[in-house]
Amino acid sequence: MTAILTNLFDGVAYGMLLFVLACGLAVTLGLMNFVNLAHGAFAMAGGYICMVLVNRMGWPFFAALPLAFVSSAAIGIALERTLYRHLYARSHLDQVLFTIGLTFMSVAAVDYIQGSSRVFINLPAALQGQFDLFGVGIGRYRLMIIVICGLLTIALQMVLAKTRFGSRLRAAVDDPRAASGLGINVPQVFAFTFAFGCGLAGLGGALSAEILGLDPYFPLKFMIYFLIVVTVGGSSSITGPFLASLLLGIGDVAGKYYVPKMGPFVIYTIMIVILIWRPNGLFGRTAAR
Amino acid sequence: MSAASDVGYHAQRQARWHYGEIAFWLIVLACGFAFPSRYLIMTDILRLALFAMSLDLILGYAGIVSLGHAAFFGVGAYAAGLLALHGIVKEPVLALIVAGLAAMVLGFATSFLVIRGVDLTRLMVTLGIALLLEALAERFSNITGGTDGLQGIEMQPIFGEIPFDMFGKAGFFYSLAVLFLLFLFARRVVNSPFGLSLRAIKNNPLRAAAIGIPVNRRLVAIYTLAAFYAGIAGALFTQTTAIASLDVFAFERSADLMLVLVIGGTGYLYGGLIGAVIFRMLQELFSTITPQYWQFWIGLVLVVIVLVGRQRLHRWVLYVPNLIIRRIAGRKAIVAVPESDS
Amino acid sequence: QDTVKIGLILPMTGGQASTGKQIENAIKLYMQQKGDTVAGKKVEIILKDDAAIPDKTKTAAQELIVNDKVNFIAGFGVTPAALAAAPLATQAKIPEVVMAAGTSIITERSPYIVRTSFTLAQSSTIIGDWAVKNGIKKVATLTSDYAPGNDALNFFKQHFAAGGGEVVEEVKVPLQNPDFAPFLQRMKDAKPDAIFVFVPAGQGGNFMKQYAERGLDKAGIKVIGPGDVTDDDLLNNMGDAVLGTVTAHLYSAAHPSQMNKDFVAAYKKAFGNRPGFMAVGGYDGIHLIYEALKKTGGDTNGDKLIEAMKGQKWESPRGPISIDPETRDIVQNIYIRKVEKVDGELYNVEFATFEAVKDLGKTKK
Amino acid sequence: MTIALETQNLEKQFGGLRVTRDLSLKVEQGARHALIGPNGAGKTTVINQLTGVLKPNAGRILLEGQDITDLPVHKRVLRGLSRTFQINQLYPDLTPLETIGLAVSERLGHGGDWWRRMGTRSDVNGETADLLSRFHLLDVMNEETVTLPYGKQRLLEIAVAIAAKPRVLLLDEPAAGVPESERHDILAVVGSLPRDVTVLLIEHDMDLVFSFADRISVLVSGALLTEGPPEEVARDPQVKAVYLGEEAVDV
Amino acid sequence: MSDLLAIDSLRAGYGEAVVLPKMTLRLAEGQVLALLGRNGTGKTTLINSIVGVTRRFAGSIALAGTDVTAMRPDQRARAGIGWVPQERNIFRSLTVEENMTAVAQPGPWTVEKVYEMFPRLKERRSNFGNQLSGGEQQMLAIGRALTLNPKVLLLDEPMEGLAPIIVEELLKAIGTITRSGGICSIIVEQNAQKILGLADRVVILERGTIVHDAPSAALKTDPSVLERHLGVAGAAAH
Ligand SMILES: Nc1ncnc2c1ncn2[C@@H]1O[C@H](COP(=O)(O)OP(=O)(O)OP(=O)(O)O)[C@@H](O)[C@H]1O
Ligand SMILES: Nc1ncnc2c1ncn2[C@@H]1O[C@H](COP(=O)(O)OP(=O)(O)OP(=O)(O)O)[C@@H](O)[C@H]1O
Ligand SMILES: CC(C)C[C@H](N)C(=O)O
Ligand SMILES: [Mg+2]
Ligand SMILES: [Mg+2]
Repeated sequence: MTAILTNLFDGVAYGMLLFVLACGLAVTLGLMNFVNLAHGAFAMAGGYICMVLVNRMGWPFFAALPLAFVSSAAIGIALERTLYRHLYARSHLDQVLFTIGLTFMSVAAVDYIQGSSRVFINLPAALQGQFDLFGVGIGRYRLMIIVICGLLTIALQMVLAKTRFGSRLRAAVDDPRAASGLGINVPQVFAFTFAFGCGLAGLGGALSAEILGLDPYFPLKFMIYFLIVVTVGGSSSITGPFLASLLLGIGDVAGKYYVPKMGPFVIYTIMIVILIWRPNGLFGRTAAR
Repeated sequence: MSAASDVGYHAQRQARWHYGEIAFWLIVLACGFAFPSRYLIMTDILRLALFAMSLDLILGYAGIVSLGHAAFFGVGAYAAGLLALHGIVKEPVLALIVAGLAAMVLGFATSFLVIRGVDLTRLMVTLGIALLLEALAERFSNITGGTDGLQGIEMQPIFGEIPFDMFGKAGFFYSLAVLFLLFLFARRVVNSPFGLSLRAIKNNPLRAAAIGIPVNRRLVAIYTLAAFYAGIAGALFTQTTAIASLDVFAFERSADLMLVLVIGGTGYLYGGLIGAVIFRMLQELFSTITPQYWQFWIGLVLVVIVLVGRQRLHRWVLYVPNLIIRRIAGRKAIVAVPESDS
Repeated sequence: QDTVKIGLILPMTGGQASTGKQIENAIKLYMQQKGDTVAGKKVEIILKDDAAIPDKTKTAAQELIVNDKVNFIAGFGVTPAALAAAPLATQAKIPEVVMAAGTSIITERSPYIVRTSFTLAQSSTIIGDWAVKNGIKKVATLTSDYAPGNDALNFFKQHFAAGGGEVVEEVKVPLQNPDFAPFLQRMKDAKPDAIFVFVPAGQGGNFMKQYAERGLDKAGIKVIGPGDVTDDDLLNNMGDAVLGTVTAHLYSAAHPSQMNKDFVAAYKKAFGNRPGFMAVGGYDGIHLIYEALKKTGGDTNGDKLIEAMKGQKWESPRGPISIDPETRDIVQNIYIRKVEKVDGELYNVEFATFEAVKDLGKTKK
Repeated sequence: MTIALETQNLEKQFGGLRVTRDLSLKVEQGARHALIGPNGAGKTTVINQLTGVLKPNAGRILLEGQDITDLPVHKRVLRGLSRTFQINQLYPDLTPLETIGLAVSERLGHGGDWWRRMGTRSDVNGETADLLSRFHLLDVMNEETVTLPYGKQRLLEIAVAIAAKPRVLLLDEPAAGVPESERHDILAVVGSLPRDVTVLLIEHDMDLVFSFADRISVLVSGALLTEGPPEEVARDPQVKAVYLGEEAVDV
Repeated sequence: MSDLLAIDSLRAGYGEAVVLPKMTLRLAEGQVLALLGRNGTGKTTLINSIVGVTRRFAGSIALAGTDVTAMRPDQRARAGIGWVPQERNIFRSLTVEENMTAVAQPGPWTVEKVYEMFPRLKERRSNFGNQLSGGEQQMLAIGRALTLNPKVLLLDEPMEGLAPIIVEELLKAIGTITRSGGICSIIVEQNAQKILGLADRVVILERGTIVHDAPSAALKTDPSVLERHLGVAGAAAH
C-alpha cells in the first residue's frame, strides 16, 4: 500500500515537472499554433542561469528561481521581436526547420560556454531528503514541485479560460489579420504570450535540473516528451496537457516500478493508444483546424 | 489544335521530361566518375536522397507529415542485415526487394493508425511507432544484437558478379541505379491520375471525397508505397555499410529527414535529392572544420534558410542554371519553383 | 612520407560528448608535453565526430582510411562504435586503439584492436569479491541495459555469488533514463545491504542525487560498483550524499603518485577541470601509439605496429599498466576507493589495490 | 413519377441541439427543387447528411430507391449524387484543368490508375475540355486556383460538381458572393443541365429561387414547415412570418 | 456638419499591385453610403484600406478630424472603425459570445443588445465559431463590429447569405444606428436594389476609381446609370 502511494507521489511529481516544462509549449503550439521545437532551449537557458546564480554566485535557490523565469522570458521576448515574429504566418514545416536550427545553435553554444558535462544545482538543505507521512516517503523537493506546479496550473487556467486576454489570444491566432482589424494588438499579444511561455520553460528547466540533470543536450533529449504531453493533452486548454503530464508521469513511474523490463514501452504505448482513441488529444476540440 | 488535344497537351505538362532534369541526372552520374575518393559520402547522400524521396511521396504529395519514417528505414535495414547475416537471401538485389517488402507490410499495417487525425497527431503517432520499434529491437537483442547492433554482416556480390569493395565504388553505383529506377517509378506514379488525386487530397480532403475519391484507400496506398521506398533505403544502408544498429530507428534520423526535405522543398520529387546533397555537404563541411560545434553552424544555416526564404534561395542558387537552361530550352529549370508545404 | 596520421573518432556531440572531450583534451595535453614528432615523424590528428552512432563511426573510419590514408584509427566512445570499426581495421590492416569503450569482446573482433581503457569485467569482478569479503551479503543491482552494463552485471554476479552473496533484486534501466525514482524505490523496498550500480558516467550524478533524496543512504544501503558512477568529472558536483560510496576502478584523480599529481595539475591548468578515467584512457592511448612508433622506428606497417604494442609496459597516471600480448587488452591495477572529502573537494580515495588485473571476461572463454 | 432522393425520418443532433428533426423529404426525378428556410434552420446540415459528410443519428436516406445511409462520401458520388459547397471547397494549388480532369477521371473509374499519365486518355480530355469551355474556364485552365478571381472560383466549384455527371445535384447557395451580372451565367449553366438531372437548391436570393424552382420546401428549426409549388409557398403567411418577411416576390 | 471620415488621394493595394490608384472620399455623420461595383473593382480593397490591412502607398485617412494614416489596424479599430469583413472571419475557436467580448469596447452596443437584434445568436451563444451556419456567421460578424461601438461602420456585403426577413431587419437597423448620431456607414453590396432605399448616397467603383458619386434618389429615377456601370438592367426588372 505504501509502495503504491509512494509511487503515486513520485509519479505526480514527475508529471508535474513534465507539465511545467511542457506547458509553455502547450501555449505556443496549442494556442498560438506555432511549432516551437526550440522550447527546450529556453528551459535549458533557465536551468543554466539558475545554476550559475546558485552555484557560482551563491544566490539562494528561491531567489534564483524567479530570475530563471524572468531571464528566459527576456530571452524569449528578444528572440520573438527579432526572429520569431516573422514566422507566425509561415508553414509548420518552416517553423520546424527554424526552431530545430535554433535548438542546434543553443546546444552547441551552451556546450561551448559551459562544457558538455552534466551539472546540478546546489539545493538548500531544507529541500533535500524525504520525510515520512503515514509511512509514505515524501521527497521534499518533489513536494515543492507539486506545490509550485499546482498553483501555476490553476493560475494559468484562470487566465486563459476566464480572462479576456485568453480569448484575445485565441482570436489573434485564429485570424491575425481580422483580429488586428478588430482592435486586437496582435504583435503585443503574441510577444507577451510567447515570452510567458518561455518564462515557464525557464522555470521548468531550473526546477528539473535536480531530477533530470542538465546538460547541453537537454533541449533535444526532452523534445519528444514535451511533444507527447502537448499532443496527448490536446490543444484546447491547459487542463489537457496537465492531465496528460500526470498520466504520463504516473504511468512512467508505475511502469518502471512494476515492470522495469518494459522500459520506454509504457509512455509510447500510452501515447499511441490515446491518440488513436482521440486523435485530437484528450481535450482536443474535434471540429478543429 | 482542338480543345481536347490542347487539354491533353497541358495535362501532360508535368509529366514531360525537361532538359534540366536530364542534366541533373547526368551530373549525378558524372560525379561517380569525377570524385572516386568520395564514394562513401556520395553513397550516403544517395541513400538519404532515396529516403527523403520516400517521405516526399507522402508529405509532398499526400500531405501526411511523419516524424517516424525511420521505422520503415529501420525495418528495411534490419531485414537486409538479418537476411545477409543468416544467409537467407544471399543475392543483394533480391534481398533488397525482400527487405523493402518487409517495410511495406509494416507500412500497410500502420497506415490505418496514421491516416486518422490532424498533423500533430500524425507526427506523434508516427514518431511513437518508430520509438516503439526501437524499443522492441532493443528488447529482442538476441535477434537484433540490441544496442550493439548487427555485427559481422558480410555482403555477397551483386548478381553474384560485382563484389562490394572497401572504397565503396560498387556500393555507389548500385545505390545510384536503385535510386534512379525508383525515381523513374515514383515520377510515373505522381504524374498519374492516382498521383494527382493525392495532391487533391492534400489540398482539400473534403472536396476530394466529394468528387468520388476514396480518400483513405489512396492514403493507405501511398503510405504503403512510401514505406517500401524507405525500406529499400534502409536495406541499401545495411548493404553498403554492412552494419545495422538501433539508431536506424532513431528520432534524429526522422528529424534529419524532415530537414532534408524541407530544405530541398516538397512536392516535386527532386526536393529530397537536392536537400540531401545540401544537408550532407554542409554537415560534412562543418564537422570537418569543427567536430565539436558543427551543430551550431548547421543550426545557423537552417535559421538563415528560413529567414531568407527557400523560394528566394532557390532563385539565387538556380539563377545561373536557369539562365543557361532558358537559353537552350526556352524554359525554366524544373527545379526552379518547389511547391510550398502544407 | 614523414607524417603519421591518426584518425580520432569520438563522440564530440550528443549524450556522450563529455567522453569525447576528455579524450581529445588528454591527447592534446600529451602532444603538448611530448611534442608532435616521434621517431622522426610528425604526428597529425584528424578528429571526426561520430556522436556515438555506430554507422557514423563506420563511415568516418572508412573515410579516414580510404581518403586520409590514416595509419591508426583511435578513440571510440562506446562499444558499438568500437565494434563497427573492427572489420575495417582488419581489412585495412591498421591498428585500432580503443580509448574508452569497455566491453570484453571488443578486442576479440579484430587482431588489430588494442585497448587502453578498461573492461567492465576488470572492475566488476573485483568489487564483487571485495563486497562479499566485507560483509555485504545481499545486493540489489541497477545497471544500464546495454552491452557494458550487462558485462558489469554478469561479472559482478559471478564473483559475488561465488563468494556466497545473494542478489535480491535485479533491475536493468534504459540507457537514456531521465528519472531513477521508481527504480530506486524498488531498490529501497528490497532492503539490500548495498546496491551495485553501473550507469554510464554522465548519469552517475542523477543516480547519486536521487539515491540520497530517497534516503537510501540513511536506510544504511551502500552504493558499490565500477567507478563510472563516481566519475571524477562530475563527482565534486554530487553533494555530500556520495560520501562513503565504495567503487572499484582503474583511476582516481586522487591517485597518490607523483606522475598523477603532475598530470592532474597540467590537465586542470589547460582545461579548467579535473581529468576523469576517460581522459586517462586517451592519454595512455596516445602514449601507446608514440611508443609503438618509437619501437618500429617510424615504420607505419600495421602488423609491425601491433606487434610493437603487444607487451608494452609503462607507468601511467593511473599506475603501472601493460598491454597483454595475447589479448591486446589492457592489464592494470584495480583500486578500491571510497568517496571522501579532501581539501573541501570530493575525491575517490584509494584504499586497496588489486595488481595487474587482466580482463577476466576473456580468460573465461 | 419516380423519387430521385428521399429522406425518411432523418434526425441529427449536435450535443443537445436537434438540428434535423424527423425530416421526411422527397425530391422527384428531374425536379428543380428548392430548400429554403431561416438561417440556422439546418439546410446545410441536411445536405451534409445527404452527401455523407455527417452521419445522421437516425433515419434513412434513399437515392433512387436504394439505401445509401451508410455509404461513405465517395461512393455516393459514384452513384450519382454530387454537390457544391456553401463556401468554396477547391484545391488551391491545382489548376482548373487538373481539378476538372481529375474529377472526370475519377468518375470514369481511372482515378486509381497509377501508371498511365494524366492527359493521355482521350475520353477524359474530351470531357474536360467540354466542361472547361462550358464554364468559361478555358482561358485560365493553367492557373492555380488560388489566384483566380472569386467569380471564376465559384464557377469552378459548380463545374467540379457537374463533372461528376450527377443524377442528383445539390447546390448550397451557389450564387453566394457572385455578382448580380454573373449570377445569370451560373443559373444558365444549371438550367442547361439535362432535364432528367434532379437539382436541389439552397439559396437566400429569392429572385433566384423563384425563377428557378418548380417546387419549394421550407425548413424551420430542422423540421419541414411546408412544401409546395412556388406560388403557394410565396403566399403562405407562415413562411412570410418566419422567412420571407415583407419582401414582395414576383412569381 | 463635419466629415467623420475623410480619405485623401489614397493609393493602396497588395504587395506591388496598386488596386486603388487615387481615392478621395468624404463621409459625413449620419450618412449611409452604398458602395457598388462589379467583381474585383476594389470595393473590398477600399474597405480594407480604411481598416488598415492593405498596403498603403500614399495618401491619408482621417477619422473624426484625427489623422489615422500612421496608425496600426488595431489602433484604428479602437479609434472608432467597425469592420464586417467580406469573408466574415469569425474566430473559430472562440464561442459566439467570446467573438464579441474579445473585441468589445464600451458604448451603447453591448453583447445583450446584439442578442436582441439577432435572437438566433443568443441561442447559439456558447457554440464555437466554426459550428455556426453561414447566416449565423454573418450575423455574428455584424454583431461583433457593433460591439466595437464604432464611429464608422464598414459593412462588406453584409446581406450575403441572410434570410430575407433578417435582411429587412438589418437594413432598418443600420439606418437607425447610423442616424442615431455620431456614426456613418459604408455598405458594399452586389444587389443595388436592395440598398437604394436605405443609402443616402451611392458610389460606384470601376478599376479602383470612383465613376459615379451621387445621392441615391437620383439613381432610383434613372436606372441607366446602374445599367452602364454594373451591367444590370436596373436589377429590378424581374
Ligand atoms: N458542428 C456543430 N456543432 C454544433 N452545432 C452546429 C454544428 N454545425 C452546425 N451547427 C448548428 O446547427 C444549426 C444548423 O446549421 P446549418 O448550417 O445546417 O444551417 P443552414 O440552414 O444552412 O443556415 P444558413 O442559411 O445560415 O446557412 C445552426 O444553428 C448551427 O449553429
Ligand atoms: N490579397 C490580394 N493580393 C493581391 N491582389 C488582390 C488581393 N485581394 C484582391 N486583389 C485584387 O485586387 C482587385 C480588387 O479586389 P477587391 O477584392 O477589392 O474587389 P471587390 O470589388 O471587393 O470584388 P468582389 O465583388 O468580388 O468582392 C482585384 O483585381 C483582386 O484580384
Ligand atoms: C564505461 C563506459 C566507458 C562504457 C562505454 N560507454 C562503452 O560502451 O563501452
Ligand atoms: Mg447553410
Ligand atoms: Mg469584395
